[in-house]
Formats: sequence, structure tokens, C-alpha cells
Amino acid sequence: GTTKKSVADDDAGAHASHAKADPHAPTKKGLTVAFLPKQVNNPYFTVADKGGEQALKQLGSSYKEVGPNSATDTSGQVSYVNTLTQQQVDGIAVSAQDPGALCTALKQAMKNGIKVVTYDSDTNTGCRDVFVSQAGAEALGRSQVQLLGRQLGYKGEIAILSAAQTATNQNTWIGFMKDELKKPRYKDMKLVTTAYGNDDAQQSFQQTQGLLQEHPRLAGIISPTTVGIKAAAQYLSGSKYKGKVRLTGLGTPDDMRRYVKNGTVDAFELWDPAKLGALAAHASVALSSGQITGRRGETFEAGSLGTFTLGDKGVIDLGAPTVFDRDNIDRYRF
Amino acid sequence: MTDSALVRAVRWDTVVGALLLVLLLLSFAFVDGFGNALNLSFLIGSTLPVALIALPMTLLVVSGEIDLSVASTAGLSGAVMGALWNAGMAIETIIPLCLLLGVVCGLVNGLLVTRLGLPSLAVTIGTMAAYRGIAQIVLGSDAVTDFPGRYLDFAAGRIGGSFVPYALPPFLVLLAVAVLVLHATPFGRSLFAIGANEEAARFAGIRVKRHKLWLFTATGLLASATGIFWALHYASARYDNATGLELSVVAAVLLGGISFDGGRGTLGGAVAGVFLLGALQNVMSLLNVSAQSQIVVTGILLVASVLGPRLARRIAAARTARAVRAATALPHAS
Amino acid sequence: MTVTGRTPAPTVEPGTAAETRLLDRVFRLRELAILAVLLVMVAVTQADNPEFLSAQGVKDLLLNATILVLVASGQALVVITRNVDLSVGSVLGLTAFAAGDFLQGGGNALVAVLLAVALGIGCGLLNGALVSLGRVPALVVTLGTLYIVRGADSIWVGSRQITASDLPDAFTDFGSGGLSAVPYLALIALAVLVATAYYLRNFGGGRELYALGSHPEAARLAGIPVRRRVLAAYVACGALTGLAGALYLARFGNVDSSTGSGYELTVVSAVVVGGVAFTGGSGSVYGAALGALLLTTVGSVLPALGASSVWVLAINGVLLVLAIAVDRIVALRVARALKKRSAPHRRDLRHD
Amino acid sequence: MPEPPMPEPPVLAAQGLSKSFGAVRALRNVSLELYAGQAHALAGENGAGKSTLIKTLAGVHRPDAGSLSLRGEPVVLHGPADARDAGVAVIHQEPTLFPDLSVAENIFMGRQPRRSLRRVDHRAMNAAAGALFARLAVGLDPERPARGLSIADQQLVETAKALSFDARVLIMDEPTAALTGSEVARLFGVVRALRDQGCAILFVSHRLEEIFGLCGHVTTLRDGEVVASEPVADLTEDTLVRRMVGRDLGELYPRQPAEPGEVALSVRRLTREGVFTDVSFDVRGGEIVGLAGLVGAGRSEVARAVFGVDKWDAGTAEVCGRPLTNGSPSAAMAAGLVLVPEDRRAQGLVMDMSIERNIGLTGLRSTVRAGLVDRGAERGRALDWAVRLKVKYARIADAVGTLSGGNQQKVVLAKWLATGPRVLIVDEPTRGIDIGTKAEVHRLLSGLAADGVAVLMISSDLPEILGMADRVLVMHEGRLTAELPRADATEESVLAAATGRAR
Ligand SMILES: Nc1ncnc2c1ncn2[C@@H]1O[C@H](COP(=O)(O)OP(=O)(O)OP(=O)(O)O)[C@@H](O)[C@H]1O
Ligand SMILES: Nc1ncnc2c1ncn2[C@@H]1O[C@H](COP(=O)(O)OP(=O)(O)OP(=O)(O)O)[C@@H](O)[C@H]1O
Ligand SMILES: [Mg+2]
Ligand SMILES: [Mg+2]
Repeated sequence: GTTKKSVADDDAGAHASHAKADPHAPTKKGLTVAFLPKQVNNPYFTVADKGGEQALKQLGSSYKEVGPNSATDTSGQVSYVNTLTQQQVDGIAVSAQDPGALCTALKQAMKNGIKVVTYDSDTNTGCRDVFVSQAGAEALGRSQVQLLGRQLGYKGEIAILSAAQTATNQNTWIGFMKDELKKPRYKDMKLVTTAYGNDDAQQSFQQTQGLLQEHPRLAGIISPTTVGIKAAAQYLSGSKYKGKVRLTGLGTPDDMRRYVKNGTVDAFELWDPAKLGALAAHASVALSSGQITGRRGETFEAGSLGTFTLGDKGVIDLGAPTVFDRDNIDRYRF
Repeated sequence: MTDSALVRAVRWDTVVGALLLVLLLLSFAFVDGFGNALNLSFLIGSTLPVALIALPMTLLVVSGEIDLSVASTAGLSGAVMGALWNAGMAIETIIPLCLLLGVVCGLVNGLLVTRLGLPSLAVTIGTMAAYRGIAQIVLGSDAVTDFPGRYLDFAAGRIGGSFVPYALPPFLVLLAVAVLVLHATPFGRSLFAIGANEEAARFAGIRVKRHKLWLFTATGLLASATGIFWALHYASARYDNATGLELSVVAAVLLGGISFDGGRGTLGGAVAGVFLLGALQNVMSLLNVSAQSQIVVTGILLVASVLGPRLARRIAAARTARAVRAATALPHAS
Repeated sequence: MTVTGRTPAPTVEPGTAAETRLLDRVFRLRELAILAVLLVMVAVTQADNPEFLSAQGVKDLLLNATILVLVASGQALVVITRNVDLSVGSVLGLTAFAAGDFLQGGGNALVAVLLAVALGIGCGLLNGALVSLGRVPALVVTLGTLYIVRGADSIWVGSRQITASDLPDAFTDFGSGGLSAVPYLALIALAVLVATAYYLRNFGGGRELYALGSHPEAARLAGIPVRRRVLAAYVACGALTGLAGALYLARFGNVDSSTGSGYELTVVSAVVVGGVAFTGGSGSVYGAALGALLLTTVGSVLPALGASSVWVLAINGVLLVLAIAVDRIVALRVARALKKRSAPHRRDLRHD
Repeated sequence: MPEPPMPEPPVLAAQGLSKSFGAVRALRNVSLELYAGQAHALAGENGAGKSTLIKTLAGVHRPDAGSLSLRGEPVVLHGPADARDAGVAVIHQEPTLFPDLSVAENIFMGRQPRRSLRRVDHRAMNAAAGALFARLAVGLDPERPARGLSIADQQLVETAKALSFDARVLIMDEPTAALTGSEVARLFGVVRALRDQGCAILFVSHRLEEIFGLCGHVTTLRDGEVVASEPVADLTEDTLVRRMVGRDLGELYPRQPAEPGEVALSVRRLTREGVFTDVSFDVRGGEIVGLAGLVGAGRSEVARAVFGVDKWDAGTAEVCGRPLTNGSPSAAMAAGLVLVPEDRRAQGLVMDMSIERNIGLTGLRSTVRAGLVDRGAERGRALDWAVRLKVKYARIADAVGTLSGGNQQKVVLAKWLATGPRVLIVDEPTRGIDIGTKAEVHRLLSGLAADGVAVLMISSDLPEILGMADRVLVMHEGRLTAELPRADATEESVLAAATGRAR
């Protein structure tokens, strides 16, 4: 059979034959943009979607949020895409649980004139117009390693505690982390294993325990997921490893405040999810207004966020993540 | 005589059928976007996996057993299908192999239950984890999406512009076969006896173990067929495909009036239950009912499904008792 | 017709007392088999990884088991009556959040625990009332309440979450602290477990739970207040789940609207592995607790052995199947050996 | 209405009870009075309403009309517990034990002896149960679980339970149906003692000699109505039968002589460890062989093993020269051997299934057309046999569980007779069947034998064995102890072998 990659490229090629973008087209009002997160009731997505809501309000369009109750209910997410297609919304901003599973439904939606923006977690390239990336995947992956390296003095065994084994964004970041670790500066740092906590507090907890038992000389853990880092921090803070094993990764300031203050965690990072949502909203409206079509080099205005340029394969980068530590954490609430 | 007609009329499977009908009629009339062909095909397509597994599951439950590993079997055959496809095997060879794998999974369950006499609930909770785990080992974090278009179209497409997915007619054939098997063959008769009183069935010369083994095998086969359908329908083969499907199947089958004590229920009821839940979810999404509220509604429906007939029966019984009392009171009034 | 034959020897023959003791041992062996599997597993792991049974390691093992032990004991009570409570996962999530919400608002820790227990009792009452008054299949009803409680919880909680920083330090410290390697939480669980087991064995109410699970119709004829007992079992299960919810909060510190979802399957596995039959009337809470310990230990053993996360799930499942199969084979073997030994007496041992 | 033999009010009285199940009127305006120190019999055909009356007295059923009174005071029973608290102990027709609990716990459930803090005193409980069994002369271990007890043993546990109440009223619904003479004698001894201590007894049996042996007064029901209530002394067996059946009966054991043919069932050195040992016998076509023994002698176990529901450990069994597969009932049935089991509720019937389907279960292969069940043929087969055995039912599609005990037993017989077997093993075939139908069943068995069927009849009813069998095999503690030709089979010789005195 053929390989997955070549098909994805075919799709991208087909996609490139759209109408031309007009950066000066007027911004349409009265649109309906639906946000479809991986999971409703997930605090991270709630903040992101709230950002989208505010942006849409300022743009004079309306917002709605639908989504499955569980982050692994892929068929539920597909059903929601279908429902939104039925309801003829103007744009869908979706964080895909699965890069492939949503494709058929999203293409169906695009065929019906709906603009599709992915945010936070992408689908295959051909199944959406643009992807709003929470910071360049490369920057995110490398910066977490850099962060931990600094805390460890570039020495010792480290491990990664990820979410699901299938999470696209996690895997991309981990790829860049491994690449970063190849640099000579990290020759004394060794990645011993990658564990998966499935974004479940209890499982992440047990995986952390296991990591520490199996690798008694473990010096640091990177957990590029908000659930994972929180569970790991809670375990460390109640164990003898507190303050001895360094932990960093992606977390929200509200979750991590206690652990930063009690010395379990020195520093971690994250983008501002509200901005991510807002940018997705702007991108969606820009698509509907014809200001962009998803091709490399197109630019659009995103209100107070500034001007953004589309990169390769229709990817829009939010910018560098913020590093939180004891000094600045109290300035952030989310 | 009238009371039994009444009691027969309030048999739960007929009630579920009627409810489904009412729901469909009301939705056609009052819910925007429900009645068009696209939505109906979505609805049927997303309900088919549950319906497909519900067929053998109903037979299994009637005979007093249960198989909770179905979703994992589906996931496993999807994963193996993906892995083999990646390895370059022809899809025409892969599909029979995957079906064979399903048969093996079912056989393992069946042998553990019949040869060792273990409770099927316990066994299949175990194999549920085992099969899913094997799927994870086989496919890891890959998501295979590039299956041949012909097959994808079959699983996701519909006949012409109508609402009928290509996969519906084959399902209807299977349904007819299952109905005949359960309700009109000696085999089906035996299942009811086994479920209601296994010992009496043995004394009547029914080969209890062999029957059960057949059922587990058939369940495995159809579960893997579902897994293949799922992977093609969503154009994504991942190890965690169809996670949680077993609970949907169990809920739908229960809603259809199949007693988990064994020995009672009809396939019509089970299938009506499946489509009632499917249609209800579709309608509620179209009406912008949140995922959380949908869950509550599902729960209430389940509780009502058992309380309802009971109340009806009690009322009917009270009424006939009163009638009889009135009849007997007169001649003995002296 | 009145025929008088020579009457057979009355009362208990001398051989039976010893036979009975053996029989008793076999019944207890169900639990012994699990214990053996558990010990072997721990020993192997310890040999491979000396860190496993360090003070921290033991503490972690016990802590991991605590919450499952509590919920599984509650579930065992219900299963013994030939019912089931699938809503435990939802109730756990709800009570944990409620306790956290209360503590977050500056409430007293003890009151928070009581609140969680009370809420659990409320849910137990709901389940018990539906099952016992409506006399409807527990599986359906509690699957329904699983959805209802989870849905209501999600609506109430929304995207809020409780994090450890919202909780009083004393509370979370209690959750991870202990007397050397024995965590406080494990002590609580142990106390509850022993009390429950003693009640089941030695009090009329407890025996009646077994009776009505063994044969509901006979229980009715024997004048056992079936509804009240079933209700009580559900309430106890709810209370234990509520307690577990509070302890979950203390232990993990992080609770949101999806806490505990899918937990029911783990609980049911623990109960089944522990030898509590779903047909009611047999098994013990000790068995359920051992089952819980086994499951959580498997969960800790694999990472400690360095098994890749990819393998964990599969090995977990295979171990589970093996555990029940071995348990069963041992029971059958012993039964057969016993039968042969007691050949001169007719009494047969058949428990399945 | 009976005139009270004593001035004091009846201990338990029912006035004008009526009870209907759907369209079936099980009781119509029934009145009954039980006096202290009196044993009262309740007679009637299968389905006459005896058990329904007893369940109403026991608080299991709520009557549609009528009332109950205790020592002259009107009472309303809200459940079995109320009746128990009022001093009414009941042995129901179908034993209902807790299979997972010990025998002692079964007896004392709900009223265990207590220690401090209201804890159950297990030791005292076992001792008390042991004492009860001693009174009944039963060698049961109080600590063994009730699962696996034979029907007779179950019945005895129920009896011990009822005795443990020290009740003022003892109601017994066919307590002797599965017992052999010696157990019955022992039981009657205990019951007589209770009666003489002032306990009121209500007793149901289809064995007339038991009614005449124990009771002083008899009430006869027919179709839910009281047809007579009179002192036993005024009656002969024939008049009582006429009261119940409404006509005279023919000969009770109509054995038609038949020429024994080839050996149809041959069992050699069959052993199941711990249960029976070294059992060998032949049954010829056209022959009825009785298998006698005390309760627990292992007769049913032999039958179960031959049929294949249990595996045997050693030996062989052949049907018409073809060896049977160990542990395969379906193979046995294919070879033409069927077993009519003794426990109709656990082994014979699927209670929630209709009469028609129950009978149909044994004939699924013969009523098939093009792979599908031929419903017409199935119904025809069921109706045919239901009528031949005089099953009393409202509709053939009714659940079997709604039938009276005796009628259920007839369905069990119908179910296996309908297969047209070559070898028929019947285990307690007439347990709970009324005297009229019993004669019918005997005639039927006799007729089958005349047609060349080999019949092995296990029965605890010794007169039945003696009256029907061409040859009598006797078992004692898992071994065959005697084989008596018809001429030598007497009560004495059979009992001697059954109690191990022979040899
Ligand atoms: N639960 C029930 N539902 C419907 N009908 C019933 C039920 N119980 C009894 N009947 C009917 O009531 C009638 C009387 O039954 P009952 O059991 O009292 O007879 P019986 O005199 O005890 O007979 P037997 O000697 O066979 O035990 C029968 O026709 C029976 O079918
Ligand atoms: N299914 C069973 N499992 C275990 N033990 C059993 C089972 N059935 C019977 N037994 C025991 O085996 C012994 C032999 O019982 P069996 O029923 O064969 O005796 P029987 O001679 O037929 O007497 P009866 O039929 O009059 O009770 C009894 O002690 C009985 O308790
Ligand atoms: Mg009766
Ligand atoms: Mg017997």
C-alpha cells in the first residue's frame, strides 16, 4: 500500500488550488463560530474558548461551544462536527482528538462552505484551512529541555511523562525534545524513558511513582501536559523526592502555584490559552471574510494580538511561551 | 384475557420501538436539520458500530453471559489492520485476517468461560485490558489513515444522494439473520433456556458449553468486523479506537429490555434501544443540549426503562385485581 | 403406611468436625490464593528493584490501594446481596469535589469528610431506593445513576477544578503522611475494613445480606426485611464511596468534573478478582480488599520493573485473567482432593 | 362447617378466603379452622388450591377477599414475617434454602442465638441445629452449605427449620413427598409429639395412608372450593378419593405384564468417587425396574451419572449395546436414553418459560422445518402430551411457574416422555402428583413398558415400587445391596437391604 505521508501531501496539494486571498477584504460581522474542544469542562479549554468568545464578541460575531464529555470519545467529536455541519455555522474551531478520524467529517463541513480552524491539536493538513499553533512546536519542545537543563546544571537522568501515546502535539514536542538533547551541551543529560499517564490524574500519579522507583537516580522530569505535571507535582510534594527531583513542563499557573511556592517546582512554562482561543477566533473570521485562504505567506490582523503570517501548511504560530516561576507567577490567573 | 393483552402491550421492547418512532416523527417535524439525508446518514453511520455489536451481545446476554471485551477486540482488529497495511499487505488479505483475529479473541473468552467455568464478567474485564494492551503494543502511537479510498467510501459513504449508508444493507441482512437465529431456530430457543435455567437446559440435552462457545466466537467475529468498519468509517486506525463502546452497547441493550439475568428479551427491543439512544443523542446535539445534560438524559432514560414497565405492570395488576374482587364480591354477598 | 426401619446414626459423626475444618480452610483458601499471587508478585519485583519495598515504596503501595479498598469493600456489600452499584465512580467524583469545594471555602477538614460521607449516603439512598422499592434490576438502575450523577456533577462543577493549592496544607499532608511507612489513609481503610468484615460475619444483619443474595425469594419467605437490607447495603456502599472520595481529595489534591470516571470497572474487577461472586451470597470484604490490593500492586509493579508503558495495559489484563484462572483451578483441585478424602461420607462440596 | 370439638376458639381460622391469579380463581370462599392439639389434613387434586391456601395463611399471598383470625382475634398478615411472629411455622411445598449458607444458618436465619452485643453465636447455632437433626434422625452436618442437598435433604432442613420455631401452628405442604417410609415415620413421631403438646397441625399429602395415619380431621378442596370438611374417622380411602376427584378410581398399580426383551440399558461397575461405588445392573426392554433405598443412598446420583449430567470416574454404561459418552446428556438422548429429574424447579423446568416451550425443549430437533422451529408442530407435540397427562392449565402459553406443584411435575414428565425414549429413567416420577393422576402415570409407564421401553424407576414411595416393578434394585450408602425379583420384593426385604441389614 501507499504510505500515510504521501496521501497527506496529496491533500495539501489539492488544497492549494483555492480562491485567492484578499488581505483588504472587509471583516464580516454576524458570523457564528463554533468551538469544539477535545473535551468540554476541561479547564484549559474553557480558558481558551473564553478567549475565543471575547474575541468574537469584539468582532461582532457570535460564539458557541460544543464538545464531548471525554477526551477519548473520538466518535463523539465526529458527531459534533456533523451536527455543526447540519446547523450551518460559518466556522468551526476544533482541537482534534485524532488527526485522522475527524477528516471525513471536516471535509464534509468544508464542502458545505464552513471554514475550519484547528487549534491546540491539529488534524491532517488537508482536513482544515489553518492550524493555530500554541507556540511553535519546535520552540516548545526545545525550551522545556532548556528549562530543565538549566535547573539540573545539565547533568543527570531525566524522564518524560506524557499524556496519551497517540496525542499528536505531545509526540511532536517530544520529538523536538529528543533532538535538542542531541546537542553537545546535554551530553551529561540522559533521557531514560517516556511514560504515559493518559491525562488521567491517578494514572499520571502512579506513572511518576514507577519512574522514581525504576530509576532511583532520576534527576528531572518533563511533563508536557497540564494534567501530568500537576499529578507529578502532587506526588513529589508528598514524597521524599520533594525538592530533589526537578520537575518542569507545561502547566497552568493556578494549578502549579502551590508547588512553586513550596519548592517542588522551580519553573515551568505555558502559552496563554486565552490568546490561543482568541487567535483561533480571529483566524476563523479572517477565513470567512476571505482575508486568508490558508496558504503560506498570507497575513491577517488579529486585533490586540497583532498581525500574523501564515507559515508552512497553513500553520499560524502564537509566539513564544511564557515561563512561570516564583517571581512572576502571582501575576497570572488562569 | 384482556389483562394479558394489556400486559403484552406494555412489554418493554414494544414500548422502546414506539418511543423510537415517536422520537423520529417529532424530530422530522420540529428539529431543523434532522430530516435531511446527510444527517440521517450520519446518524445511522455513527450508530452502526453499536448496533453491530449489539446483535451478538443480545444473544450472549439472553444466554446469561456478557462480553465486555468487545470494544477492545474492535480496537485490536483495527490496530492490526493498520499495522498490516503499513507493512504493505493487501487490504483484501488483511480484512479476513482481522476477522480471524476476532474469532480468536472470542474463542479465548469462550474457552475461559466454558472450560474453566469462570464468570464471563470477570474474564472479559480481564481480556478487555489485555486486548487493548496488545493493540497498543501492535500499533503504538501510530494512527493509520491512508486506507484505499474505495474502502473508505464504502464505510463512510452513502448510496447516491439518499440517506442510506452503504453499510446499512449488509447490517440489515445480519440483523435478519440474527433475528431468525434467536427467535426461530432451535439454537435460539436453547439460548433462552440456558439463560433462564442452565441446569434445566443441561438436563434437556442442550449442549450448553458448545452453545456458549459459539456465541463468544460470534461476538468476537462481529466485534472485529465493527473494528474494521470503525477504522474505515473514521479513516483512522488507532489502538484506542472504539474505547468505551462496550458501555454504550450494554446501555442500549439494557434499554431495549434485555434482562441481564438471562433468558429474557428480543432482538427487536435491543436494536430499537440502540437506535433510540443514537437518535436521541443526534437530536439533542442538534438542539444544542450540552454533553453533560445529554448524559443526564441517557441516565434518566435507563432508570425509566426499568421503572416504567414495572409501574405499568403494577397498575395493570391492581386494576385486574380490583375487577376480580368486584366480580367475586357479588355472588358471595349473602 | 408407617414403616419403621432402623434409624441411621443420628447427629454429627466424629469424622465431620475435622472435615468441616478442612472445608473451612478451603473456603478461606480463595483469599489465600490471591494473597499468594500478590506475595509472589511483590517478591519478584523486589528482587529486580530493591527500591520497590523501600519505606517510600511500601507507603506508595498502601496509599494506592487505600481508596480502591474502601470502594471495593462497599461494592462487595452490594454484590453479596446479588446487586451491583455501577455509580461508584460518579459518586466518588461528586463527593471528592464537594469536599474540596467546602474546604476551598475555608471549611473544617473533618466536616468536609463528613460532608462527603453524607453525600455518598445520599447517593446510596437514591440507588437503594430505586433498586429495592422499585424491585428493578440493579445493573440498569445504577448504570442510569452512573450517568445521572456524572452529568449532574459535570453541570455543577463545569470547568472548575480543585487543586492542592486550594486545600489546607494540613489536609493534603494528612493525605500523604503516615506513621513511618504506614500511611494514615491506609489505617483508616483498615479500620473500616475490619469493622465491616466483623459485622458481616457476626451480626444478624450481616448474615441476612448473604442470605438474601443467596436466594432472594427464600429470604422473603424467611421474613427478612429484604428491602431494608438492600437499602442498607447501598447506603453503606455510598458512605464508603463518599469516604473514599474525601480521601481521594486528600491524596491527590486535584479534582475536577471527570474525577473517577471509569472507576466502576476497576472496582468491579477488584471485587471479582477477590472472589465475591456476582450471583450473590458468597465472598467476603477481605477478599475484595485483597483484590483491590492486587490490582493496584500490578499497577505499581510494572512501572517499577521498568516495563514500558506500552506493555502495562496488556500485562495488566493478562495478569487479571491469570489470577482468576489460577484461583479457580486451585479451588477445583482442592475440592476434588477433598471429595476423595471424604469418600466414605457422602457430603459433597460444590461451590461455584 | 365443622362443629368445634373444643369450646375454646380455633388457634388459626380463615373465613371466606378468595384469591385469583389473573383469570385463574385459585380459592373461592374458603373457610378453615385449626384447633390446638388437632392435626388437620388438607386434601385435593393437583391445582385444587391447597398451596395457595397455605401461602395465604402464611402471609405470602394477600387474599382478595375474606379474613384470618388468630385465637378469635382478626389479623391481617402483611408478610411472612407477620405470620412467623404470630407463631405460625410453615413448610412450603418447594423448599427454599439459601444455597451458599450453612444448613444451620438456613434454619436459624433471622433468629440466630445471640451472644453479648447481639452478636451471632455460631457455636450455639450449630449445636441447636445438630439437636434438631437428631430429633429427626437425620445425619446432616449443620456446617455444610445447603448447595447440593438432595430434594429430600432440603425438605428435612425445612422441617427442622419449622420445628425450631416452637410454633403454635405448624403448616406442612407435602413434607413427605420425597421421603421414604422410615423418614416419614420419624417425622410423624415428632409431629405427633408436637400435636400432643398442644400445637395445631395443618398437613397436606397425596398419600392417603399418611392422612389417615396422622390426622383427625380432613378438609377437601376441589377447584378452589371446600367440598367437605369432616372427621377422618368417618371416612374410608375410597370416599376421600371420591371427594377429591369427584369419581371412583380404577386400579392403583395397573401393571400390564410384558415380555422382557433384549438388554436395553447395561451399567457395569460404575463409580463416582465419594458418591456411589461399583454399581452394575441391566434393564431390559419391556421391563420396569425399581430402584429403592433410603434418602441419600445415591440413587439419583447413579441416574445422573448414567444420563451424563455428572461424570463418572470408572465403569461403563451402554444403551442397546452402544457405549454412552461420559458426561454428555445430549449423547445419551441421541442414544434414546432420557432422565426425568427429581428436582423439577432446579432441573426439570424453566420456570419463566411457557408450558409449550418447556415441553418443546427436549424436542427441538424433531420439530424443525428447514432449520427453523415449526411452531405448529411444537404446539401440537406439547398439547398432545399436556392432555395425555391431564395438566391443568389456563393457557398452554402460560409460564410454567404459575402451575401448581403437581401440575409442574406432570409437565416434567410430558417433557421427556414426548421424546419417545427407548430407555426411560424416572426419578421420583409421581412426587407431588395427586392420587388420580398417579394412577394415570402408572398406566402410562406400564403402557410404555408394554411397547418395549426399558424403564428404571427411582421412587421413595415403596408401595409404588412394589406395585409397579418387575424387579427391585436396592441401594445403601452408594452400593447396590440387593436385586429382588417381583416375587421376593416385600416391604421387609427391601427395607432390610436399604438399611444395610441384608448380607
Ligand atoms: N403465582 C401464580 N400465578 C398464577 N396462577 C397460580 C399461581 N399460583 C397458583 N396458581 C394457580 O392456582 C391454582 C391452585 O394452585 P395451588 O398451587 O394452590 O394447587 P395445589 O392444590 O397446591 O396443587 P398441588 O397438589 O399440585 O400442589 C392452580 O390452578 C395454579 O395454576
Ligand atoms: N448436585 C449435588 N451436589 C452435591 N451433592 C449432591 C447433589 N445431589 C445430591 N447430593 C448429595 O449426594 C447424596 C446422594 O443423593 P441422591 O439424591 O443421589 O440420593 P437418593 O438416593 O436419590 O435419595 P433421594 O433422591 O431420596 O434424596 C446426598 O447426600 C445428597 O446430599
Ligand atoms: Mg401445592
Ligand atoms: Mg433422589
